[in-house]
Amino acid sequence: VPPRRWPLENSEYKRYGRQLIMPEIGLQGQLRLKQASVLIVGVGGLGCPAAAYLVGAGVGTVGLIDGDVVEESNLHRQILHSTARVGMTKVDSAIVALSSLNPNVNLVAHPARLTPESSLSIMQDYDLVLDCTDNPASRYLISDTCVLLGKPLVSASALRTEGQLMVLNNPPLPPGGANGGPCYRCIFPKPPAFETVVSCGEGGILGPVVGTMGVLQALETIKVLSRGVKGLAANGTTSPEPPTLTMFSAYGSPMFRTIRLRGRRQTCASCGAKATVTPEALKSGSLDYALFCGSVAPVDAL
Amino acid sequence: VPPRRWPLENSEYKRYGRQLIMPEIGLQGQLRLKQASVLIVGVGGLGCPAAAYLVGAGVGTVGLIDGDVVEESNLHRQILHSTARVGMTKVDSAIVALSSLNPNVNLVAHPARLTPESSLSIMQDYDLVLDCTDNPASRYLISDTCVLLGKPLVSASALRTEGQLMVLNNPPLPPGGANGGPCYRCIFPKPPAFETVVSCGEGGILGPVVGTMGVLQALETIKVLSRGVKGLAANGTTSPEPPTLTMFSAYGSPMFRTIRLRGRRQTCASCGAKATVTPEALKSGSLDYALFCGSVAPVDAL
Amino acid sequence: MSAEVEEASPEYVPITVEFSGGLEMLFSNERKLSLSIPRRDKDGQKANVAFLIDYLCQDCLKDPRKDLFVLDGSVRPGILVLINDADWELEGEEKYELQDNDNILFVSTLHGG
Amino acid sequence: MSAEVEEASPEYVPITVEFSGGLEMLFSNERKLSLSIPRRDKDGQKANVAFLIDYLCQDCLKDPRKDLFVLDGSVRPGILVLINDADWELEGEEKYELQDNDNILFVSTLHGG
Ligand SMILES: [Zn+2]
Ligand SMILES: [Zn+2]
Repeated sequence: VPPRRWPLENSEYKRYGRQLIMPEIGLQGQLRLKQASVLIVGVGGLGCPAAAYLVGAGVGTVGLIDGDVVEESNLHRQILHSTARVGMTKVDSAIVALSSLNPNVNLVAHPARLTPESSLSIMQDYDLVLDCTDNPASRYLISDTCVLLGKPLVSASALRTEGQLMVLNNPPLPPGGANGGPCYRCIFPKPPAFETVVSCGEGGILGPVVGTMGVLQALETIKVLSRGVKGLAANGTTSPEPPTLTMFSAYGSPMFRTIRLRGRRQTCASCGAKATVTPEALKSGSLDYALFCGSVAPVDAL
Repeated sequence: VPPRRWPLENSEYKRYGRQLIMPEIGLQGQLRLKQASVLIVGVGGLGCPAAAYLVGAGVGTVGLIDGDVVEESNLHRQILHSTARVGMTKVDSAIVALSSLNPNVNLVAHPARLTPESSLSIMQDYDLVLDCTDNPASRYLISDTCVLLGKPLVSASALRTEGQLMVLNNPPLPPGGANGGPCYRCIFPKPPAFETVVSCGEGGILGPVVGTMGVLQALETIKVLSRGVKGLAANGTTSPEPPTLTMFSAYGSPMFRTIRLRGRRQTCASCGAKATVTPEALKSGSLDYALFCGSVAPVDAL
Repeated sequence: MSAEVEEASPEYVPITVEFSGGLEMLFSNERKLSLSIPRRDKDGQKANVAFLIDYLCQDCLKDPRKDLFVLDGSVRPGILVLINDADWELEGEEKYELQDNDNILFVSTLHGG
Repeated sequence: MSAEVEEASPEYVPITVEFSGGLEMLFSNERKLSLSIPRRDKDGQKANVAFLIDYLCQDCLKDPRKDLFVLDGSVRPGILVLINDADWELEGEEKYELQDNDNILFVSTLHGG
């Protein structure tokens, strides 16, 4: 399909008018959003609000991947789901809500877990990926795949009363491209010990905490897309903003704190000049993410 | 109705388990949320996400007041509404979405504008108020009513790429109580000139910006309620946190900034020792909010 | 234009001035200015926030709508003035004397929702 | 316990240490400590972040699970160390020499969602 030559339809001017009239978006930005496709990995506490605002904003294609079904204990924070849809896959449940919010968005269902075998083929069709998952093995897998495919990654996490947000691999230069944005492995070269990883099920989670992080993921995604992610990757310019980690603490004072992060790590196994994370290694299963992260239940954790 | 003597039902332990197990909430906090009632004034870009997370968290009673109907131009950011419900009142549309998320919450519909004549009687039944409106006249009216009734006020606003958040009148001591939290008039004794007030319709608004502010309102509400707002008002202790303004700027670096605010202003017309904003003045209409704010279209603006 | 000196000098106070909430539009869309303000006004008094506001109006505010920033010699209602991230009313308002490396932020209140 | 001196002293560096992301649980649920660290270690070298980490383990970490904070003499994988709000890798990591009023933040990575 060739890119659209004409601006938006009348109903689109009406629906998106409030964001169109801002210089930060404009008609050009809105067209970029419409032509863009993003993949949301995990349709839980982060993925629900992120999806709602991206679909609301008129991102052309939104893919959703998750292998779980809706449970009652999800509903205090996973606001796209509903009591009547307990037991439905999270992907299908989210699509009910999202298509009723904005029927103009192309929603793509991937009701399955992301695995090292499937990640390259699933993620290659998207322009940008949101990491809305809940475990370290998935986080390394998604970051590695984003680096291999040259996609920016908007990553967030939350636990109890705290949250963290980073835009990674932005600009998404190939491995060895020193001016590319750092990847997840640049920031965390070694995974945490398995026994120190606390899930939301064990540790608890306050709904608006993970909700805030998910909405901020949608915001960062809109910022990257409306500036033109493809142009950024192609002309190799550096990101307009140096990499940061936004830390949120609901009971902290102040609640938000911004940390300057390092750039790419030359020795990074994923994005460094001598990267060992290759498409072949990924697909062959020789990179055992679960083992790397010290888990005993390999792909189940993803 | 006497307060419940017994803890939660089984299904409530399941639904709220992830927040119950955190020391910041606990069973005591969850019971306080269940016994609490909050009024959300404005079911737009702020009110939609705020309501979703408060209903998700199990606040016992959530009142919604708004005089508008859903328009297509709302949908990019007002995520409780839907394309099929364009033309329905915002209050009714929100109730469809909220009751499907959590049928255990008592939702109270006020499909009308808040006016100086109605604000005292509508707000008196609630424990806490969220200001999710979009104009200065409403903001002064809501704050004045909260001071008169002794209710904490969680106030947010957003425009274009920026947002602001304050918890006001917390603790909600009577006028003259110097240790009470400042009210909106303490911070802004004089309203802005009418010609400088820009609405989201004129200036534009990015969905996740107002969304973030609305989710943060839900968070601040849960923090106040789970600590026990009634106890706070009764024993006159000062707020655990000094008053702050959280400023958000989507394209700023850092995105968030926290400002220390002043305490109550002794000469405040609303919460000061010689307050001129009285229930009688409010009800009689002698306080013309629209005129005070320089508008020519008085109550219509509310 | 003002010189953009960073280090301390006997004659100038280096400060940062920021605008937010739409006020930046009056200042050529600059959100952050690094300024060096004379330490003393023409009467020999130490430069305070009132002096800074005058200075901004004369040297930085190119927009003809100056009355959207100041009115009757004072900052317009609806604009918060923050000195080092605190409401200026905690610091002495217009009489606060500028110190090296102070951050003065002018924020227009937002009302949308 | 360390003395909580605020002003500069010839013998101690006053610093702030913070914990976040769950690490505070190892430090008696204290999120923020005001510490005064000896300026020199026992070999006369200037106190650096490595020295601080040792100091924290010996003087502040009462929890028996010390290996959740340090492992093989170094901060455990999954913990970010931030010096004045910047990744310590931008500042020289463990060799960074502590300055008066530095803020050192230890953050545990979160994985939930
Ligand atoms: Zn890397
Ligand atoms: Zn007041």
